[in-house]
Amino acid sequence: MTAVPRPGDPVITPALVAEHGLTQDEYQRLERMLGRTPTFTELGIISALWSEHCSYKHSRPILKTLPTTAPYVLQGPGENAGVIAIGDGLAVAFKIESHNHPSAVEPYQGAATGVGGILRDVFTMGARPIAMLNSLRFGSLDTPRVRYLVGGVVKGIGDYGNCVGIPTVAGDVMFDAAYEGNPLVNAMCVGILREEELIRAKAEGVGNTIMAVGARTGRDGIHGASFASEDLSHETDAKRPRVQVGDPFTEKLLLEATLELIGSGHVVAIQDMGAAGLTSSSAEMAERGEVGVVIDTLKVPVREEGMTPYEILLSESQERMLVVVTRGREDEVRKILTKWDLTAEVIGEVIADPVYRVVEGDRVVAEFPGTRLVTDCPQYHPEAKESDAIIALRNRDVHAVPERAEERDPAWTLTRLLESPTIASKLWIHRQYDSTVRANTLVGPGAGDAAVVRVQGTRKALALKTDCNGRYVYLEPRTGGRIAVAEAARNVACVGGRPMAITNCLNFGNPKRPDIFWQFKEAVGGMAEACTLLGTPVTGGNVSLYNESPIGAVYPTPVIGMVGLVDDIDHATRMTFSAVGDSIVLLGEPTNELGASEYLAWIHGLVAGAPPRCDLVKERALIEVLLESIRGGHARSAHDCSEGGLAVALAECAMSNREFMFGANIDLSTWKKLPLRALLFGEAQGRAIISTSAPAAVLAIAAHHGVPAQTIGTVQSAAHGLHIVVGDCTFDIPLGGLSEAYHEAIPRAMRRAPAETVSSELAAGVLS
Amino acid sequence: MKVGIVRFPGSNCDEDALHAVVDFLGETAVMLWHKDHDLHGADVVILPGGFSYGDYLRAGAIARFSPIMQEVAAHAAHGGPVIGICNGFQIACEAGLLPGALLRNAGSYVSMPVIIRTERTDTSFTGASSVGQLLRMPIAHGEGRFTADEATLDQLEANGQIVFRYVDAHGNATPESNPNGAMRNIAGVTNVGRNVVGLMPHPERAMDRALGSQDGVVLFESLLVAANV
Amino acid sequence: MTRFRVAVQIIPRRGLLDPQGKTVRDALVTLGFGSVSDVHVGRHMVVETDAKDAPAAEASVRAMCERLLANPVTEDFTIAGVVAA
Amino acid sequence: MTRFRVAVQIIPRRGLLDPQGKTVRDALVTLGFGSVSDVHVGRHMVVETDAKDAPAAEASVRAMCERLLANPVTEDFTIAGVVAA
Ligand SMILES: Nc1ncnc2c1ncn2[C@@H]1O[C@H](COP(=O)(O)OP(=O)(O)O)[C@@H](O)[C@H]1O
Ligand SMILES: [Mg+2]
Repeated sequence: MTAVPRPGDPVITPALVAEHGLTQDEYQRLERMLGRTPTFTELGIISALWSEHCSYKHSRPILKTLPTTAPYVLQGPGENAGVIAIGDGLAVAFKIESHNHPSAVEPYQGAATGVGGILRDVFTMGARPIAMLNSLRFGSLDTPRVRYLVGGVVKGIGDYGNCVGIPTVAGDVMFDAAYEGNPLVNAMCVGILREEELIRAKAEGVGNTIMAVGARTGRDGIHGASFASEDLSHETDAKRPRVQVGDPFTEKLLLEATLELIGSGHVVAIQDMGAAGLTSSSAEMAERGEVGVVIDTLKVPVREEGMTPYEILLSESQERMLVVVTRGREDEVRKILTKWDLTAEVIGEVIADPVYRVVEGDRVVAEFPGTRLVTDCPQYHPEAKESDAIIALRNRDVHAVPERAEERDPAWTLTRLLESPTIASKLWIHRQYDSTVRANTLVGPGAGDAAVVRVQGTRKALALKTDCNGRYVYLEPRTGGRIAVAEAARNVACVGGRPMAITNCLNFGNPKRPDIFWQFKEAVGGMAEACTLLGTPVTGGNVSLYNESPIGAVYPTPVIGMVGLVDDIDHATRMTFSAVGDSIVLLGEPTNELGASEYLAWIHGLVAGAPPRCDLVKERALIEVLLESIRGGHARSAHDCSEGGLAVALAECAMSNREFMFGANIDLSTWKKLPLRALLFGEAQGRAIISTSAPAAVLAIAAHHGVPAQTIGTVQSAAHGLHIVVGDCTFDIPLGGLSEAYHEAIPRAMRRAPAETVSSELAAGVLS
Repeated sequence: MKVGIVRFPGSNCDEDALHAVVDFLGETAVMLWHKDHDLHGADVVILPGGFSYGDYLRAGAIARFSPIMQEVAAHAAHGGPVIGICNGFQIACEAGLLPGALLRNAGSYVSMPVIIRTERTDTSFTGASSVGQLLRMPIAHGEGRFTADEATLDQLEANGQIVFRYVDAHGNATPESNPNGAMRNIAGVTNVGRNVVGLMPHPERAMDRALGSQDGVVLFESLLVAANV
Repeated sequence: MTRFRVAVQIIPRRGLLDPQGKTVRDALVTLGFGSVSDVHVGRHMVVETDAKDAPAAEASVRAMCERLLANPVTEDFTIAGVVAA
Repeated sequence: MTRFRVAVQIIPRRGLLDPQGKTVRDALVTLGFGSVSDVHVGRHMVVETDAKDAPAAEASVRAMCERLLANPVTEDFTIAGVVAA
C-alpha cells in the first residue's frame, strides 16, 4: 500500500516545506525515506516528529554523555518518566517538562496544560502522582507584562493541580531581565507505584487493539511541538489559535481510569498524547515495540466537524491517551472508562508489517517504512564557541566595584537583598497551591530547603526540590551546571534526604548559534560531572531550546529536579531555628567570591564575574555530614547558603517562619580578614547552617568527613534580633525590618498591580 | 461505628478521610460511589473535599443531583450525622442540607493553616470539643466565602447554628484572621437538627503530629461521643 | 422540533457583597478608566436546545436555571434572548 | 456627563475547548434536559461609567475589554447594550 494525496490537500512546494520548518536537506531525507514525494499528511507528521521538541536533533549526542545508571534505577531516559526503586517493593516515577512558549502567549492555560502533561507522563507509568513541583523564571516584577505572567502562571499551576488533588510542594522561582520576553515554566511530577505495576509505553503483540481514551480531539494546539521549537518572535501573536485549554476534571477522571486500567491487566501499553499528539504517541509506541501500527483517523472521536487527518494527527488537545489493549479485552476496557464517564474508541491495531500507516477509511493517507520514522530523524552537531562578550563579563574584576554609601551599614544591604524577589518569600505564590492534600506533606513549600512527602504506609519519605541558578550558568556554564545539581542535592540533604536521582529540563536559546550550543554542551558536561560524583543518575528530562525573545536568549537554565529518600519521617528537617540556646554551626567555609552573585545583580545592577567554585568532592562530604547529623538526631534545623550568601541564610533561619521567629548571636571573627561583603553576601558553595543542641557531635561528624565546621553563635529570642560580630565591628539588626522586607516584597509588587492580577483572574474565569 | 465516605468523580480528599477514620480513629469505613443508591449501612456520612464534578459552574452545584445524595439527604432527615468538609460543605449547602452559600473567596485561592474557634458543642461533630477551643488546621479552597443574607445570619446566630469561626492566635475573630471574606468570620455551620455540619478547613489533614497539628481529631472523636449517647 | 439558542444572564443578587466587581472596578480605575463607578460580574450562558417553539425553549431554559444554572441563595437570572439556531 | 450602564458579554473563542460548557451540558442532560445539544459559558459584565453620550460610553467600555476585561488570546467580546443609568 502506498499513501496518496487526499483531494483538497495542498501541493507540496518548497514554500510549504519551509513553512513546516524543514530544511532542504531534511526534506530530501524524507523523500529518500519514502522513495517518493510525501503527502501533505506525511509532511505534517514529519514536521512534528523532526521538530526539536520531539526529535532532540541538536541535543541527543550531548544528552548521551549524562550518567543514567544505578542499581536502583528501574527506568532511565526513554520512557514517559524515569523510575527508581525505594525499597519495600515501592518505586518512584518522576519527570519534569517545560511549557515555556505556551505560557508566554497565554500564561494561565499555558501553565495549566503544562501541569496536565507532566501528570499524564507519570500516571501512564502506573504511578499515582503524590507531589508536584514547579520551576519558574520571569523578568523583572517592575514590568506590568511580567506581573501579568506571574499572576496567570501561578493561577494556572494552582488551579490545575488543586483540582486534580495533587499537592504542589516545592519549586524555585527567579526573576531577571534575561527572562523578560520568554518566561520559563517547568513543571515536575512525582508518583509512587508498586514495582510490579510499572508499565511501559511499548506497543506489543500483533493483533492488539489501539484505543483513544479521554477527551475528544479538537483543532487546538496544532503544531505545538514545532511552536516550542521556534524563537518567540513578534509573529508569535499570530500563532494564538495554538493555545490549548486545560480541563483538570477530565484529567482527574483519566488519572483514576488509567490506574484502574493498568491494575486490570487488560492493557499492554499506555501513552499520553502530548506534544505532536496522536502522531508522536503512536509512532513512539510502535518504535519501542518494534512493530507496525495502523490508525484510522475516521475512528478518532473529534470535537469539531470536518477535521482532516492532518489536523487529527497533529492536534494537541489535552487530556487524551493512547492505549494498546490486549485483543478481546476491549469491552472490559470500555467498562472501566464508562465508570469514570470517559469514552474509549478503537482507532487502530498493532500489525506485523513493519510500517506506520494512517488511513482515512479506505484511503491510505500516510505510510512510513518500519520504525525509521522515529529513529531516522536528522541529527546535528552544531558548532560550539564561547561568546567573547561573556568571557569579558566573567573576567571583570568584581572586587573593584565600589561599595555604595549605604552599604557601610550591612543591615541596609541585607534588607535590600531580602527584598529581591529572587530571595524574598514566595508565599504569595505557593499559598495558591494546595500543598497539604493527601495528608502526607511533612515539610511543605517555604518550610524547608526541599519538600518532604511521606510515602504512605511506610516510615519513609521523599525529599524533592528543583533548582538552577541561570546566572551562574550564563557566566560559566560548566560550573553553573555543576552547581545546579550540587545545590539541588544539598537542599535535599538539608531536609534529611539522601539524593537519589534527577530529572532535568534544559532551557536554552537557539542551538544553531555557536555561543548557545557551547553553553549547552558545557552546562550538560558540568551536570554530568556532578551527577557522577554525587551518585545521582539522570532518569529523564526534557530539552527546551529556542528560548529567545527580541531581547535575546534567556540565561541558559538547566533546571534540576532532585529526588531524595528520607529513611524515617522523624528525620524530616526544617530550615528555621526552633529553640533558644541552640548552637549555630556553619558547615563549609566563606570565601572571597562575589562573582555572579545576587548581591552584585540586585545592589549594583551587575551580572559579571565568575560564579563561585564548586568542588564536588566537598559537596559530597557536606551531604554526608548533613545526613549523619540529621539521622543522629543532632540537627534541629538545616539550611544551605545560596543566593544572598551567609547573611541572607542566617536571616532566613531567623525570620522566614513568620509565626515563630528567633534572633541570634553570631560571631564571624574567624573570617575578619575577608572583605565584609564577600563574607556576608558572597555565595561560596558547599555551605550549610545547622542549629543544634549538640554542637560537639556535629563538629565531630564534620571532622570525620573533613568538612570545615565551626560554631558561629547561638539562637536567641526574636526580640534579641540578629547580633553579628566581625572582629571589631558589631551589627545589631532588629528582625522587624528584615521580616517586612522578606515577606512583603512580592505581595507588595503584585498589589501594586491590581490590573495585572485581575486580568489573570479574569482569564482564569475566577471572576465569574 | 461505620463511616460512609462519598466518592464523587472529582473527590480528592476521600482517601484522606478514609485514612483518618480507619488509621487514626480505628473505626470501619466504606466508600460510597456517587452513582449508587446505597449507604451500605453507614452510621455517619462524610462528604469529602475535592472538585466533585469539576466545579466549573459553582462548587457542589452538580454534585447535589448525584444518586447518592438522595440517600444522604434521607439519612440526614432522619437525624443521621453528616459532615461536609470543604467541597463537601459546598455540596451540602447546594443540596439544602445546610444554610447559606459558599462564594468565590474575596481574594484568590488560599492554602494555609488557619485557627478556628469552636462555637457550639451541641452538634454531632463537636461534642468532644469545648466552646472557645482553638483548633489549628489547613484550608485550601477558592470558594469558601460563607454568605447568606443578614436576616438568615441573625437567625443562625440566634439558633446557635454557627459552629466554627476563623480567629487569630488569641481567639479573636478579626478581619485579618478571615482568610476568604466569609461573613461574620464563619468557617462552619450546622443545620437546625445539629446532625449536619459543614466546614471549610480540613480536619482530616490535621490528625497527625508529623503533619503539624492533631486538632482535627476532636471532630472525629466527637462522633464516638455522639454514638455513645 | 427546532434548535434554539437561548442566552441567559446570571448575576449576583443585589445587596450581597460583590468583591469581584469591586476588584475589577479598582483595576479599571488604576488603568486610567477613572469614570467607571461600578462593575458587576456575572455569568453569560448560551444553551442550545431543541424545542417545539421559542416559548417552549425559553420555558425549558428557565427550568434549567432554577434547577442548576443559578444558585437560588445568591443569584438572579434573566433570559436575554431566544433565537433559532 | 451622563452615567451609562454598559453590558458586555465575553465568551470563549470558538474552537477552543470549553470545559465549563461541556460539564454543564452533561449535567443538564443527566438532569433530564435531554434536548440540550450544547452549552457555552462566558462572563456577563455590567460597567457603570460616566461619558458624554452613549457612543462614547460604548467606545470606552470597548477599550476596557481590549485592555482588561477580555483575554485577547482566548476570548471574544460583544457589547450587548448601552443604557443611561
Ligand atoms: N535533558 C534530558 N536528560 C535526559 N533525558 C532526557 C532529557 N530530555 C529528554 N530526555 C528523555 O527523552 C525522552 C523523550 O522525552 P520527551 O520527548 O520530552 O517526552 P514526552 O513524550 O513526554 O514529550 C524521555 O524519556 C526523556 O526522559
Ligand atoms: Mg509525554
